Amino acid sequence: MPVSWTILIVLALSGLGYLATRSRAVRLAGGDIRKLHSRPSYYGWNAALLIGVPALFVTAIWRFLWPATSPALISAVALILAAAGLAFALTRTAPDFRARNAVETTVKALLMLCSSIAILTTAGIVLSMLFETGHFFQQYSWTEFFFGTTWSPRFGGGSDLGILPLLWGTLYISVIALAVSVPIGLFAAIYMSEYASGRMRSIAKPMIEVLAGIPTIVYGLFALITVGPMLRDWFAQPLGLGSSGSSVMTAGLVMGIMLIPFVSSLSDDIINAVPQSLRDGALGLGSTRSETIRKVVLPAALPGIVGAILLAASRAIGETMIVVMGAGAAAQMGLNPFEAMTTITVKIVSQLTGDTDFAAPETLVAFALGLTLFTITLGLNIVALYVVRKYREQYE
Amino acid sequence: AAARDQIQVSGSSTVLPYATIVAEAFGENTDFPTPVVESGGSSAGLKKFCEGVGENTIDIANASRPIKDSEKEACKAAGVTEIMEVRIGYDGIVFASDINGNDFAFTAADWFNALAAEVVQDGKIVANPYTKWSEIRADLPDQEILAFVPGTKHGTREVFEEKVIAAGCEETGAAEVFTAEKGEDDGEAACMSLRTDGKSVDIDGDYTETLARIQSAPNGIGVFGLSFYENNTDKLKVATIGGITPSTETIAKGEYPVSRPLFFYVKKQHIGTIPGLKEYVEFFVSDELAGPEGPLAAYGLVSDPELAATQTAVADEATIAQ
Amino acid sequence: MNDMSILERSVDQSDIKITARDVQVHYGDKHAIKDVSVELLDKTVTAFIGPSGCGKSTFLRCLNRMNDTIDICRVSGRIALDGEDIYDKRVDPVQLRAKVGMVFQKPNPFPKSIYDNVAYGPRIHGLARNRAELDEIVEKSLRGAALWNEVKDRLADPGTGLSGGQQQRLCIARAVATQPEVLLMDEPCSALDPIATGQVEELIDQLRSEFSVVIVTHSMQQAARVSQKTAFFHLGNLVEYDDTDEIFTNPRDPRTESYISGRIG
Amino acid sequence: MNDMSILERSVDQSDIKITARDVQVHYGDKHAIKDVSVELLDKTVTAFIGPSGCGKSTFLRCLNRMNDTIDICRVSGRIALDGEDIYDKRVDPVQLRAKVGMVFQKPNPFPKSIYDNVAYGPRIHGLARNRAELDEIVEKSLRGAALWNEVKDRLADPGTGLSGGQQQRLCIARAVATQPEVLLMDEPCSALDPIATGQVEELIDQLRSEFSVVIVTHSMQQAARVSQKTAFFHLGNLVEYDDTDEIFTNPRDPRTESYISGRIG
Amino acid sequence: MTDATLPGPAVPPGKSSLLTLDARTRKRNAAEARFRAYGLGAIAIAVVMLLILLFTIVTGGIGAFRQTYLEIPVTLDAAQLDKKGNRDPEDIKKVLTLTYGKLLDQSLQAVIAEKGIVVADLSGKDIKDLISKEAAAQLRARVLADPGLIGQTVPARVLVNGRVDGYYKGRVSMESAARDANTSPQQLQLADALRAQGMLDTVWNWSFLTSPDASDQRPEAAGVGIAILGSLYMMLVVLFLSVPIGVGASIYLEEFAPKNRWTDIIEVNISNLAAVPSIVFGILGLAAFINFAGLPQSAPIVGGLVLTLMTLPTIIIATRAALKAVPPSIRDAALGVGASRMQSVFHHVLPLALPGILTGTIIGLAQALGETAPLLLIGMVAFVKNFPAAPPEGLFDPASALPVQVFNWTQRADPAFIERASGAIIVLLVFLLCMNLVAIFLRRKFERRW
Ligand SMILES: Nc1ncnc2c1ncn2[C@@H]1O[C@H](COP(=O)(O)OP(=O)(O)OP(=O)(O)O)[C@@H](O)[C@H]1O
Ligand SMILES: Nc1ncnc2c1ncn2[C@@H]1O[C@H](COP(=O)(O)OP(=O)(O)OP(=O)(O)O)[C@@H](O)[C@H]1O
Ligand SMILES: [Mg+2]
Ligand SMILES: [Mg+2]
Repeated sequence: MPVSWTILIVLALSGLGYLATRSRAVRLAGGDIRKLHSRPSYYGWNAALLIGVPALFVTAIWRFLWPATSPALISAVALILAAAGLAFALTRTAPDFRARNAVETTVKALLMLCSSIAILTTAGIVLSMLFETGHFFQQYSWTEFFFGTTWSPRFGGGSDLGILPLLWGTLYISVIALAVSVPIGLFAAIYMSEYASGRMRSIAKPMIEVLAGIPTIVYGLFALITVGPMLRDWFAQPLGLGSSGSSVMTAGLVMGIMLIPFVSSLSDDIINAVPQSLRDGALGLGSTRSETIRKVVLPAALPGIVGAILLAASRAIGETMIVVMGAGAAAQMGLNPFEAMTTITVKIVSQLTGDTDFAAPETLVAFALGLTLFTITLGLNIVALYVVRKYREQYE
Repeated sequence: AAARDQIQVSGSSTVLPYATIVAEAFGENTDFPTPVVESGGSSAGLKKFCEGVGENTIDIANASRPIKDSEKEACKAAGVTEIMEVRIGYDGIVFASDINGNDFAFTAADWFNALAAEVVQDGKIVANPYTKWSEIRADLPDQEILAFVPGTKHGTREVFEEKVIAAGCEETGAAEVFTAEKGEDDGEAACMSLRTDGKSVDIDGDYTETLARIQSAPNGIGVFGLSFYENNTDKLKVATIGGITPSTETIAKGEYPVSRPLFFYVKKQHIGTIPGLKEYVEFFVSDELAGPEGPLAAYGLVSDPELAATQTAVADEATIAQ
Repeated sequence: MNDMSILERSVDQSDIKITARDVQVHYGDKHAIKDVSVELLDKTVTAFIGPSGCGKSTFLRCLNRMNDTIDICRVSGRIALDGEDIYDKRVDPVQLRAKVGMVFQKPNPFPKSIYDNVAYGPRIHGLARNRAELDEIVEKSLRGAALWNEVKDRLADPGTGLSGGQQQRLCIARAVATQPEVLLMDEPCSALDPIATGQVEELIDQLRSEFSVVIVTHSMQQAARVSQKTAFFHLGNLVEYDDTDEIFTNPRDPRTESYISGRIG
Repeated sequence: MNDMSILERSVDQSDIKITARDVQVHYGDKHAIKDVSVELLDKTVTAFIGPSGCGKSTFLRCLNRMNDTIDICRVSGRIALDGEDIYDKRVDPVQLRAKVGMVFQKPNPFPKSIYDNVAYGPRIHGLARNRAELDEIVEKSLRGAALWNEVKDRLADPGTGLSGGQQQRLCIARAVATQPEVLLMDEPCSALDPIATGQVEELIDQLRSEFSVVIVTHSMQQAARVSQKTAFFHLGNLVEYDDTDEIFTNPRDPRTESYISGRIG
Repeated sequence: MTDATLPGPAVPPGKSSLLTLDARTRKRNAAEARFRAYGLGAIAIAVVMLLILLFTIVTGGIGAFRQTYLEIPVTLDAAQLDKKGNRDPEDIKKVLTLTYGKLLDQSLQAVIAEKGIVVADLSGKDIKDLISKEAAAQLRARVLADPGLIGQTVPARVLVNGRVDGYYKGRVSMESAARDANTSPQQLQLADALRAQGMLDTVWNWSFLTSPDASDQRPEAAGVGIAILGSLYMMLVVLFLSVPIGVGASIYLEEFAPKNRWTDIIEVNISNLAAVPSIVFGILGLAAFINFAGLPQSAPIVGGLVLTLMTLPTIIIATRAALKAVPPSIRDAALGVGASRMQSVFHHVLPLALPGILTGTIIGLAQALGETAPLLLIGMVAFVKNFPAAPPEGLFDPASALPVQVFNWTQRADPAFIERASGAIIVLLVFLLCMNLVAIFLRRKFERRW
């Protein structure tokens, strides 16, 4: 893989460039760095960036857009660019050169590039699904898709592919999962950041984070083997709510457990960052700790907490394994939480990994489901953004 | 990128175990690297297969059903013009319940009556009223009806619907009533629509999930692949259909009705480019592996009575019409 | 030291609001308050003076146990409010702080509206039966802190968007609104112009008729104007505690004298 | 208004460090600075006085573009440093702020060690060639801010663990250490005792020999003691700007007179 | 003109003792105690759940770390292995594992005869199947590496069949064996007899960590070696891409971007990306990296890139929240001494936001490490036998990953794979813990209040 070696060489070169320009700058200033416009390391960084950024950028773009090009050519061009960058950086190194500004402009551009990756990803996702979604709607009526209340794909065609039962299942399961994870996560975060000793916090926090790292298949099996039968035997059957081993409740509860660290760890950091002076202010007025937390600390930490909850909600919407094993695969719309239901995400996965004809609506519906889900969550996120804006309390 | 030197296989998870057994043996007994065998479903496998020709496309797609015409067209459009179809054998589909439970001897009609959304009683179409097996037929055990059937993503579901439910529909005479009442198309659909009151549970996962569900609900009856059952005879008790116990022999003889053929598709254009491709295909269908005494049969594959024809076709690199 | 001599002076017991005896405060290794004993009188304004860093704020924070919130801070000795040890296990610091209010040295308005800032205390202590009463408390407190005229049209704006001096007055209003028995004010007028200072001093004078007030100040003039008693701290020691007049006209300790005449810092 | 009259008085052009012309500042709807024009001289201490909330801090923050950081704040008009418009597109606010340093009204030490707090400016501006030089700058700055004796043994302790007045002096030391050409100080002595105040005033006086200093203060005495020029703000207007002596002995505007004699707030 | 009047008390502050709580305080204290109890309860629930899950994982998976081996002398019959007798490696290669299997079978029968082991109703199949099919492959590889062994009788340590292995781990019993088509009580008795002879033993199983996956017929030989490497490679890619990119994007959005509609769009976009089901990232990866950019199938580099895109939103959301939480006065302080915004961010804000960033990283990487669905579409949910090379080349070789191995194994028919899957989960968690340890340590170091 010569390209990867090229990358390593370019990185080494920019390291060398850093050292060379840095010492050159010091030398030019006659050893008195106060004569320089910027700190010597900025001259070094300037060189490092000039060498590394164009070369790596060109390599990456070229490799990505025209994969067939001979790697040797790419490497050659990259090395030439790197050398040119080094030469340019050396000539530009002079005491009155605004190295810091140059570096900061480049870094800012890089940071901007980083944030544009999110946009590119979105564009990529939409593009990679739009085409197939179009195919789907050529073969299947959009009214039946969006307003149909039956989901039953068949191999031979003639399937009912209404999204509503899936949407309902998605909402139902996510709401239960959040109803479990948000209170538990938030209270855990509050306890860790406001009440617990440093020792307890330093143990409890990483421990709870392990919950986020347990593969979802374990949760799925837990739901299937332990929680499902337990709910069935202890709640559903005694209450006369059916005898399904898999249910919305099972999946929601188990998923809720998985999501606890998403809420607790992120919120804990944010709550911890609220300045102590605000707590002092409230305590000084004679409020209890819990009043301080509820009335002062939490509102001040609200944007971060909402972010954490949104993240948890996002995971809930995107989860597959737990739903498959916990909630079953039956697409239906009902209110009984002890009945089996399923979610959009599960059906995306199962239609994509099933045995149906890949050009048939039964498979293509996965793309339409994906795009619809994407649009719905987009709407929810916009609402969330405005809500946070409205209630945000900026301290200091 | 350096030239790819290992074979890439993708597709059906039903074929996967056989493909891995062959790939492993192929890697051990030849100088070629062991092929990489992905799972992901027949659909995704064929889709990748039809993505085009070249090093970064796969060489073989496993499928638990024959390739469809629309897929062939897509293949052709992408330049995959020469496809070899290889049938490796049959997958038997069995009904099994908890080892400690009752014994079952089913007929297709029983299954139709147990799981159809609507059945015919006294010449009238009624919503399925049965809650116990014994209500359907007195010599079935007095046990709640609860069936774990493959979800609609599985190819097995299609076979189950066609060879069990639809056959049962005919057998009970319900098909006639349906077509008479609802017309040709809807009648056929009514034959195959399953009840949604929780007696019939779709399983989108795999057979291990079905097994786990049976273990947590011991009066359930699950639909399994023969090979899965054969590996779990200590936990499962298999039911007969029409008096026939499923086994590789009864299926191969055609006595046991519920089975389906398994295939893989080879991109002929890659033979010669990807080292070992042809050798792998030949190795796969050789008698030592795919024959009735081979490891595949030992694992549960119903070997193809017409294996010899397949071997010739492979040797000739015969392609299918597109 | 002659600290003990202060205590030897007999005071009418019923008038004593807070008694501190042998109070020591450590921040980790740093010994910030050294063996301070003092008796603060009811219905009296006491001024704490002393050079920056001598421990005034620290001692003040001991009086309503605000030091509990600093991990590394350890307090020993005995402090009693109305004769009851406030560091007793049974004492609820919340109830204590409701009685002993505090205005902090750095203004720390909540990131809420100006109204909510002031209404916070009355709300949690249930001092108002209805919205009208609450409005009244808020207005009175803001008037008392000489802020009403400036903010009456923007009560819904965030308290953090006020100027430094306004924030300081907001914090005073917030503390006054909870109607504590003792009000601890840590340099309440440091960011105020002379006029606002005058108004706040007037407020303090009014408060004195019912409550006791402790005020930390760097301004001798202010101490002389508002307080009846003055305590002079130096390097963590309480050097002298006496009637304000006495301290300013006739200090007993040479250090006090140097400080008020502007010679030691 | 008679603001223009101030500008009519001829000043030696070479002495002017900062010129502000028709500066307006809005916080959202709030009009905080109204049409202020002023010329601040080099090697001079200028005092800004005025009642709390009149816009002193706001105007001060315009002079080194610290208002850029407040989203809702809009500045218009022209402010020039050495004749160059500081709001020009080409001006790098960083370089500007390196030249025009600032001590904020609320002390805001970094949550780092005391040493690092002071060394931060010199480090980023490359003012020291080596550790010894840096140590020297730190010591000198802390001495200048009258803090050295109190912290010399605990330079590695966090700056946030200091008392209010110590934090204030730390921020002064931090600003001084960067050796700016203009130093803007927003109530630098509000939390300081008279002695420390005196030492800081001494520092200001020393700084004046090379730089220009703008100081916001509520203490008329302080303004009179340290400044050569005084500007009086009221409700967002610059009411009067003149020699300090002139302002205090012979104010032209009745509002100025009322304020310095303690009648309006 | 003064408006300073004292607020008249609505409730007169009657002098009450500090030691007795008034009714209102009691009520508030009760609320406080409840609140606190909720917090403690929440932590307790989370920890108990964790312990339950860990307990099930460990009890289910610990068996994977032990394995039963049989030690027997094997006669490498030259007549069968080298028919031509010329020791030509090419000819020896023609002998397939089948033949080696027979050799092993014969050797075992010889041993049984020699030791005089008698088990009633013992069938030839029971003997033949006692030894894992993997053994033949290993023996063949050994002979090919050293053809000189042909004709000798060499001691060999071979794996036994998964059921027999399960028998010694409690998974298989005599009763279940009686019903089991793949083993029999006789086979187990034979194993017991061999064990009594000291030839068969269950020992610590290193090869679980070092060997590649095995096919469905050889659960006893399956290992997570390639999966560990694949996960490691992918995590390297994710770590080196998602953390810098995520932090960079957050810094730009939070500190530099003008607050306008465009940044709002980006912001909403990012939180929306977090809600995209992971398999959709697989769709994207397949389209962008494999079909468009022509990167190879099943390669950790593609997996890493896809997981990077998937992890980014988590890291960005956490980082932004952490940056937002740093009080503006700290930025002001830095700007006031002439630091540039970049400097104020990198010198002051970022270190203070580090705990939050690390939390985002921990959670994001945990998610990435355990994710299977996107890998399905880019060919990493695969059976891979050949180890990938060292990076950077190895990044482009086919590999699997730990969660993939878990996913695959839980789908297999042979119950022995369930135990392996739990074992793989243990490995995965240990892997996660190692990865997080650094982050957790750093986070503790940088945590402070202000
Ligand atoms: N961030 C802000 N948002 C909205 N209004 C503000 C903000 N900062 C200041 N103001 C308002 O602008 C006016 C001028 O404030 P400024 O801080 O300049 O006053 P000041 O003269 O410094 O007062 P002080 O002596 O109390 O510090 C005040 O009325 C204040 O409420
Ligand atoms: N949180 C803390 N950690 C460590 N030391 C502290 C802390 N707070 C205060 N100190 C130290 O304790 C001593 C007394 O501080 P204190 O705040 O009581 O002074 P002060 O008299 O209020 O001074 P000022 O007038 O400057 O506010 C000082 O030397 C200070 O540095
Ligand atoms: Mg203080
Ligand atoms: Mg101000």
